[in-house]
Amino acid sequence: MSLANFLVMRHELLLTAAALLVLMGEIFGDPLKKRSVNLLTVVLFSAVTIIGFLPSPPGSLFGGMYIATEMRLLMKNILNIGALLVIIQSVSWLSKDENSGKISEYYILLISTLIGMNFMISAGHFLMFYLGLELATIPAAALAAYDRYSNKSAEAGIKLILLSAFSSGILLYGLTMVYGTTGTLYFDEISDLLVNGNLQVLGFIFFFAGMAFKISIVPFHLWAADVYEGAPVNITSYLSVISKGAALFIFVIVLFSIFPVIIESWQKTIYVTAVLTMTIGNLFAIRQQNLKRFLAFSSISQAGYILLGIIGGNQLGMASVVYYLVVYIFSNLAAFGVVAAISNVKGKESIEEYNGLYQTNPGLSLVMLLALFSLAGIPPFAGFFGKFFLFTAAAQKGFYLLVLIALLNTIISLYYYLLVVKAMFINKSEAPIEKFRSDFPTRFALGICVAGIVITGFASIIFEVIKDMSYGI
Amino acid sequence: MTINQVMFVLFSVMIIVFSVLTVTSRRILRAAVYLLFVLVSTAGLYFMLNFQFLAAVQLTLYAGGIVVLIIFSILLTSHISQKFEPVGWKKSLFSALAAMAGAIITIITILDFKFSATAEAAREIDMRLIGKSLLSVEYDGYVLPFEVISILLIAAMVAAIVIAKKGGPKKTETQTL
Amino acid sequence: MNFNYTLWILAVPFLMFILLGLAGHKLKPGLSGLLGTGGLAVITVLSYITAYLYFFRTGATEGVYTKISAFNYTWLQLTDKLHIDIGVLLDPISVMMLVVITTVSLMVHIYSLGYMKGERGFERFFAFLSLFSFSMLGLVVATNIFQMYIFWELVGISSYILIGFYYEKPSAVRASKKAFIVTRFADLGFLIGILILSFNTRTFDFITLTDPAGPAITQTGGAAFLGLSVITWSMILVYMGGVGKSAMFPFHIWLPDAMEGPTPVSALIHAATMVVAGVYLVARMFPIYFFAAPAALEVVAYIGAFSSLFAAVIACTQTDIKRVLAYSTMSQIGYMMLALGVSGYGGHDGLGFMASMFHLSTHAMFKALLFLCAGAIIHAVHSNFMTDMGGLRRYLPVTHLTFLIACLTIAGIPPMSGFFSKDEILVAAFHHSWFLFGVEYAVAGLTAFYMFRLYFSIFWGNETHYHHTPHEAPATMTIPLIILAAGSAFAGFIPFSRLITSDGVPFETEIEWAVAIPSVLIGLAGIAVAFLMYSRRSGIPDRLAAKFKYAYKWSYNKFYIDEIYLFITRGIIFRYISQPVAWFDRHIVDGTMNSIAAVTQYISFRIRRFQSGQLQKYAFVFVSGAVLLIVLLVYLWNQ
Amino acid sequence: MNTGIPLQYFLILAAIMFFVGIYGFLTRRNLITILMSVELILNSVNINFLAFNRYLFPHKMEGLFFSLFVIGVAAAEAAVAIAIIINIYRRFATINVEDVNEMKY
Amino acid sequence: MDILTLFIVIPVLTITGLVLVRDIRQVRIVAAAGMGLQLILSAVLVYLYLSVRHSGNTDEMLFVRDLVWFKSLNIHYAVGADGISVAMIALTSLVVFAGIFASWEVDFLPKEFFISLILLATGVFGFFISIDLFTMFLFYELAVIPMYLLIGIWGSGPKEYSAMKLTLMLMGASALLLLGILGIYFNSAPDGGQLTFNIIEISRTTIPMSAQYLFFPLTFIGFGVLGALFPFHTWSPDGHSSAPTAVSMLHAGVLMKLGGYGAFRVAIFLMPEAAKELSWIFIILTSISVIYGAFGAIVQKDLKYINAYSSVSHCGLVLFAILMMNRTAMNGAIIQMISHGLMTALFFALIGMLYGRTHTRMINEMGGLMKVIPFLSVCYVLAGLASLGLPGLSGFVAEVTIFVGAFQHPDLFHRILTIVATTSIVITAVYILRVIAILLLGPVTNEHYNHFADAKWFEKVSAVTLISFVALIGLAPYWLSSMIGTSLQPVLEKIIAINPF
Repeated sequence: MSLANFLVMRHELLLTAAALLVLMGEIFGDPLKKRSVNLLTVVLFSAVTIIGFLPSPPGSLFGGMYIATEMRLLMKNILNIGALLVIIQSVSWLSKDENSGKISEYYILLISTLIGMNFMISAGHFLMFYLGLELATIPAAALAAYDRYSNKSAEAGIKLILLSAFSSGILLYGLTMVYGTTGTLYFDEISDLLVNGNLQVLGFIFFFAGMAFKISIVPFHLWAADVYEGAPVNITSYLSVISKGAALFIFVIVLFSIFPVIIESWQKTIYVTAVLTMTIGNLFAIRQQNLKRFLAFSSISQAGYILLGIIGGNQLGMASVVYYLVVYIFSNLAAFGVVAAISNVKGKESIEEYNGLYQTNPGLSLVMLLALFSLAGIPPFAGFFGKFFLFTAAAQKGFYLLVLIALLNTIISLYYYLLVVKAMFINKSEAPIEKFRSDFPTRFALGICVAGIVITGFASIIFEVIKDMSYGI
Repeated sequence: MTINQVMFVLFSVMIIVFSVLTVTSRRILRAAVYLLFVLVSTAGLYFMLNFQFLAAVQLTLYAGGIVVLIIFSILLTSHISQKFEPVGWKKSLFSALAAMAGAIITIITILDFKFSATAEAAREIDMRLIGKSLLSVEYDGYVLPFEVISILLIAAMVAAIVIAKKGGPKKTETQTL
Repeated sequence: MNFNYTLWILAVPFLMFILLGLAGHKLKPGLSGLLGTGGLAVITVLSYITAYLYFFRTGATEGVYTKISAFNYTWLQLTDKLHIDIGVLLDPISVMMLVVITTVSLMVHIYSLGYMKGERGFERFFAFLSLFSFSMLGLVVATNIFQMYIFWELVGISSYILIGFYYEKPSAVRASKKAFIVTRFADLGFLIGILILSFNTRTFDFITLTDPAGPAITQTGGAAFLGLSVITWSMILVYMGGVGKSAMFPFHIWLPDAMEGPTPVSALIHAATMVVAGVYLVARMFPIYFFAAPAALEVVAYIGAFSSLFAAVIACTQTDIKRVLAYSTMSQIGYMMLALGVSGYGGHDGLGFMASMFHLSTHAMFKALLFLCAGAIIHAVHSNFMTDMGGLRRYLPVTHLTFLIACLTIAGIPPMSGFFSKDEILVAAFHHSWFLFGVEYAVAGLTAFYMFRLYFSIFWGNETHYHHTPHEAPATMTIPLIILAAGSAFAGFIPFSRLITSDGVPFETEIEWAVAIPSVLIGLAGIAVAFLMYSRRSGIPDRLAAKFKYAYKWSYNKFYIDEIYLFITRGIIFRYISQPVAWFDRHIVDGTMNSIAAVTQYISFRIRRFQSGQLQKYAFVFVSGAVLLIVLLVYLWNQ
Repeated sequence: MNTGIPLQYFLILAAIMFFVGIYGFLTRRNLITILMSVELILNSVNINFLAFNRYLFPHKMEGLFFSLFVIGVAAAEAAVAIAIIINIYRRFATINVEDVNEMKY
Repeated sequence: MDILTLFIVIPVLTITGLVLVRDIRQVRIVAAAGMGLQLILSAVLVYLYLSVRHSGNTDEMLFVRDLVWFKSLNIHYAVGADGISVAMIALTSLVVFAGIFASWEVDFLPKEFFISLILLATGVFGFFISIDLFTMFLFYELAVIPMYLLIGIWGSGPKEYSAMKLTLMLMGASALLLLGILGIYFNSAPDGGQLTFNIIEISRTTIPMSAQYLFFPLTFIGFGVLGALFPFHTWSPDGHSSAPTAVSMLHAGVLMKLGGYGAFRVAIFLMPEAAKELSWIFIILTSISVIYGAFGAIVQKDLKYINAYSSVSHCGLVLFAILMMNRTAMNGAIIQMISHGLMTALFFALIGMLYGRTHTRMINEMGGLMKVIPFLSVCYVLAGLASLGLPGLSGFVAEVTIFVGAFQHPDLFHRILTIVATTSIVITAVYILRVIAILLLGPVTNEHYNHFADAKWFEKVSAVTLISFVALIGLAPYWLSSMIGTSLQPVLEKIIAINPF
């Protein structure tokens, strides 16, 4: 394998290497110094992330089974950053006694899901796509069930694994139809051979349902809330941000590069589901008391907004989706980071328990405030820019009514985000969460998130770079 | 009626009957055995379609591996003699409606479609070709998926272990890997 | 001739207001009073100089008094053609008004130095008087209708502040509020009138507007509404402002209540100057009324006539001396309005116009005098009610004398000035309409009656027991009385028709004996009746009151106009408009917004069972969703 | 080869099997039987792939390989799922799916 | 750096300073210094503007700075000012400056309070200087959001409800607005060419009528909600009554003006054709606002509610005048915005000061305050007089300009509605005098009142600043009117092009 090939595939290779190194460390390392695995992983992963940004030529390997374009490399890099943040945020949680026995397993699983996502993004063939998808899901189920002593965690695990198996079965059935009508599973060939027939549309919808499950689009979203609530906070943030982001990336790639022929069909599909997703997600979020569940529904509705970027099928939409995901990663990870920090130290996860938080923990409250405002799309935070571009992309194709629905939904979402803000800043509490100082990794990760929330919007260069890359998928 | 047709009818009837039995049987172990029958019948279909290798894989991996795994887990978690309560009529009715609606629409759509075969010559599939393709990095070569599924299997192993493993500081001596 | 200095006539009182308003409480009260009075003295002198220069030096070109725009500054440019200017327009009536206002105002200032001595807020009082003088002078010298409106509002607010000067007294507060709101309502008509007028004529400027060849008069076209032309309507609306300010029926209700203010204020604002602004307004726009809106002029005449009669009737039964004077004011202003209404244009035809202005000046003198006298009496007796008075002529000799002169003047007894001015009015009415003449003739009698009713009950009649002996007011108060009495007595000999006419061309008048003699006779008759009834405490008034029980009661209660207003404001506007609006806002408009939120919450509650926690239900929704999408896209929405 | 059996027969067979699997997934109470229903679904997918490969596109082996990998993935999935099911059994003392609903609404 | 950008930089620096300082005294000083500097800067801006114009520069916008921000969407950071924005900026500086002093004694989380307040101001300043729709919208939302915290944390009464309602309704408005802006953007180059957010560039083209019919109402209602357009005004009474003093001041004084300004600058300027066709609907609505708000104010008992309804009425007049679409009426609308901004800020400042002493805002629980706190009472009377349109104070200038302008409309329907709107001056007088009579005049109703201290120095600074400008505009309106008038030229040219009358 030449250096050029290595560079093209460096994300997957490096991640695999990192996973193996951690595995080696687990096997051969000093059993008493298990916590040093944390440091090892963070260092390794940072290296991977940085190397990921090295410039490299786009290319196609394995006879077209593996494709790397600038856009896809960028997507991987974005995921790497997000995963790195999750890893850093996990450190303090993993350092707790009940988890110290299986730290490296956690990392191995997390990295393997990331490998799966990377392969999925670089897929040039549906087989690679499928394998990546499964690789991204199966270990994730184990991660969701990571907390062995929690009923909820186990429940989350079983719900995730069974439903994802179910959904990938349906997705596969749809793929067989695509295969049967085109005779190939290579992406670049399918798009030439596909015609707008009923069976293709049917196949597409089965495929869509499977993808929608991963992205948690209504009505395929019902697992998300339970799994997010049950899983440990860091896993939840990983699932709701990185997994979902990766699924969205590949979704965009597949829609734009494979199914342009049936664009009318998938536009209608997305229209319907986007409206449902935003609305249902928001309506459920209103009533939530558990912050994890709350953020789960919030991220469901966020997925609805992202669909607005996809629906136009235009380059601007592509760019806006990727850009929004960058924003979304920072914002949601900041929110989850705060929830995790408090949950790990105080074990409190409900909104009521956050009453008066600002009085005791102003720093965390402010981070949460920024994160929520960014998610709600309030300027000058990045979420505003992200949403604006998504809506612009949809409006460019004339979907004004959809944009209006989305905008009205942002009001509902603002309402429940403000409920949390209200709890932290306005409500008084007899027994607020006591003042505490979170450890360095948490603060570091939150710092990066805040910087991301603030800078990503103003620095137009980020959007422009994404926009420039979104020519070729 | 050719032998092929007879075989097909036989296998398909077996598949359908045992599939239905698998999902309706009220004794769990019987359901597992019915599943085994379905898988074996399917392997028969694969033979009919000239995919001997895959039929073999089906028999060993599926019938031999997964079903055994399932049966073990049944033994771990259930009493053999236990009989399920019947499914609530509402649940089964709606599920059946959904499934039947889906099936009807799918079948109609399939029958509606004019499939067109490729004009290229068929390739004779033998084990060597499969092996070659599996290790090929060229077009229609599957070495990359092969590598990925190996990662997947390792990850699945680790995953299973994580779930089974007890955490906590005291358990550090029980190295499982 | 350069009249630029007339700017100072406006500037001095304004500056004085600013000075006293901002720094007054830091000065000694006496100093503030002197400053205010001194400032006013300066502008009085300036006004007299102006009058002298205008009438006798430069004003008349070829025997006609022209309008001189002494000063004009564009204050606000509205459209290309419409702009609000602030300036000074000198013509006979404005110059006359300058003289009248400054004279009366100066007298009131001097009087107040004594009357208000020791009151809390002495400096504030003088500040407000300065503000009023400024506003009133600005009003009369207005070069355009909008300037007039501006100062019109300013006199309104000065009046509001001064009526409510004793702001701790609830009745004063109520009265001031009422005065402002009633006049404000009338001013709404004024404003709308201005809007319509300016829309049709594209100008605010008086010189252009009143030019008989100008747009207002020549372009009388425009859509008709209820049979009257647009200009007529606009002039009626403008007149509505005048009705309000001049307390004509039906907007007169504020004036009696306004007597809650300090008496000098009543003298200055609610007798001599501000209340005649309506008359001045009509006089100012007279050519338009006459040429373009004769119907509006009829309205002026009839409202004037009715008001004068109405007020005179009420005045006969009131017991509060200031209220009697207030109704008398209303009645006299009715005269002036009537005179304008019956007037023609140009030369002798414009007799009514001249008479109106004449009566305006004489009325200013004698009514101010009456009020100031009343002030002196109240000062001495500490009561407003004539039932508490009687036989005061011995204690208050100067007041008594001056009051008598004033009463004779208002009753139109020669050679007092009131005789001349009222006579001209009756003559003008006589030539216009028998009916109106008849009304005014009756009013003349009533006037004499109620004034002498007042006079006799205060100064004659049975002596009431006083808590402490009433004593004559100090010189600061009596000197103005004497000066004004002199003015009232002799102003009638001013040859008014040579100075002030409807078109600026002087003419000669003579007393028409056919009218004068009966009018004097009825005046004397009124006095005689009053003498019989009130010179001694006799039972006649009570017997009459008992005999005409309902008439008396209606008159005493001012024909229940106040109650009607109260019903409209409280009962209709408050209860049937405002409260429903507030309710509607809270419950319907706001309720809609809230119910949107509530419905959202409710839906959110209802749909929660989709998230049942049951894995298989999730899968069911999943499958159904997929199947529905297929049905939708493949079979329904595909065409 | 296979003369007399149209492609559609295989497809219909697979479709029936697929939806029987779905029906099973929706109705079975026991988590393990639900897993078995998933296996049915995957099997039907394999039949489809192989039938298409054989009938329409015999010049390549995509269907074959896809089925192969699906079987592999199914095994991995089953392994993890069973591990979790056993964990569920330990925590809830049942593997009845209807009892595993601590989280809802 | 150009002078307009300084208007954003200074608040941001002030916020930074506030973050750094520790104790409450420093917080106050930094806030006051920053906003004082801002006030001076706006004076400089007015001077510069007038001198540049005087030297014959007739560009539509002066001090233009145009930096490409998001190149691919042609989003720019574009600022510029004409007479209208200069006037609005000056107004904002004044109100913010007065607001700082009015909230001098905030003691609960003062630092956060001033930071939020100045953040709000930043949004407003940014809005007024923007000539790019995107930045304009950005600043608009930036101005709305701190309101939630300001009302929610430092407010009184049902503050959480009010804050939520206000925020959601205004964000709802911004949703319509965003749709409108996007619609304008995608129709900004009907003949092909580069799409743009730049207002000036868009104004040179004609947006297709079909698009205008759709996006004019959206934009107008979007801004109209902020301008308290009936029936979308209900956030205003609750919001104002719950907000702390300075926030009410800023909100009624400045933030509501964003509505009028935006409706003028975006809805009418860019889509005059649709505005002309559809204006009758909105003119009816605004006429209702004017009368309805005034009637609503009559029966209220809470001082802030009275003022809030009064604001509905006055701001309704702004939108009403804008829709008349002629120079004079629009000029009046702008003056009315400034005038109302100043006097309503004054009102709220005074209400806050009264509340600080009496601890109630119910008028029937107070009485006779004139005797005990004459300074504040006189200020209140002045504010009231300005509100009821007394000549010599700013309200008169604005209303007269509006009425005269609106009455120049060639259409009888519009003129009749003008007359309807005119009646508000009487109703205004009724409720203003009612309040003054009950609240200030009459005998002192409560013995405790005799111990009240009159205004403290910072209260005086706050009130006198505002009053002096109310009087300045009222006495010498010409310069302001002409400054605004010349800036209306571009709009009028567009209007005249479609409607020569």
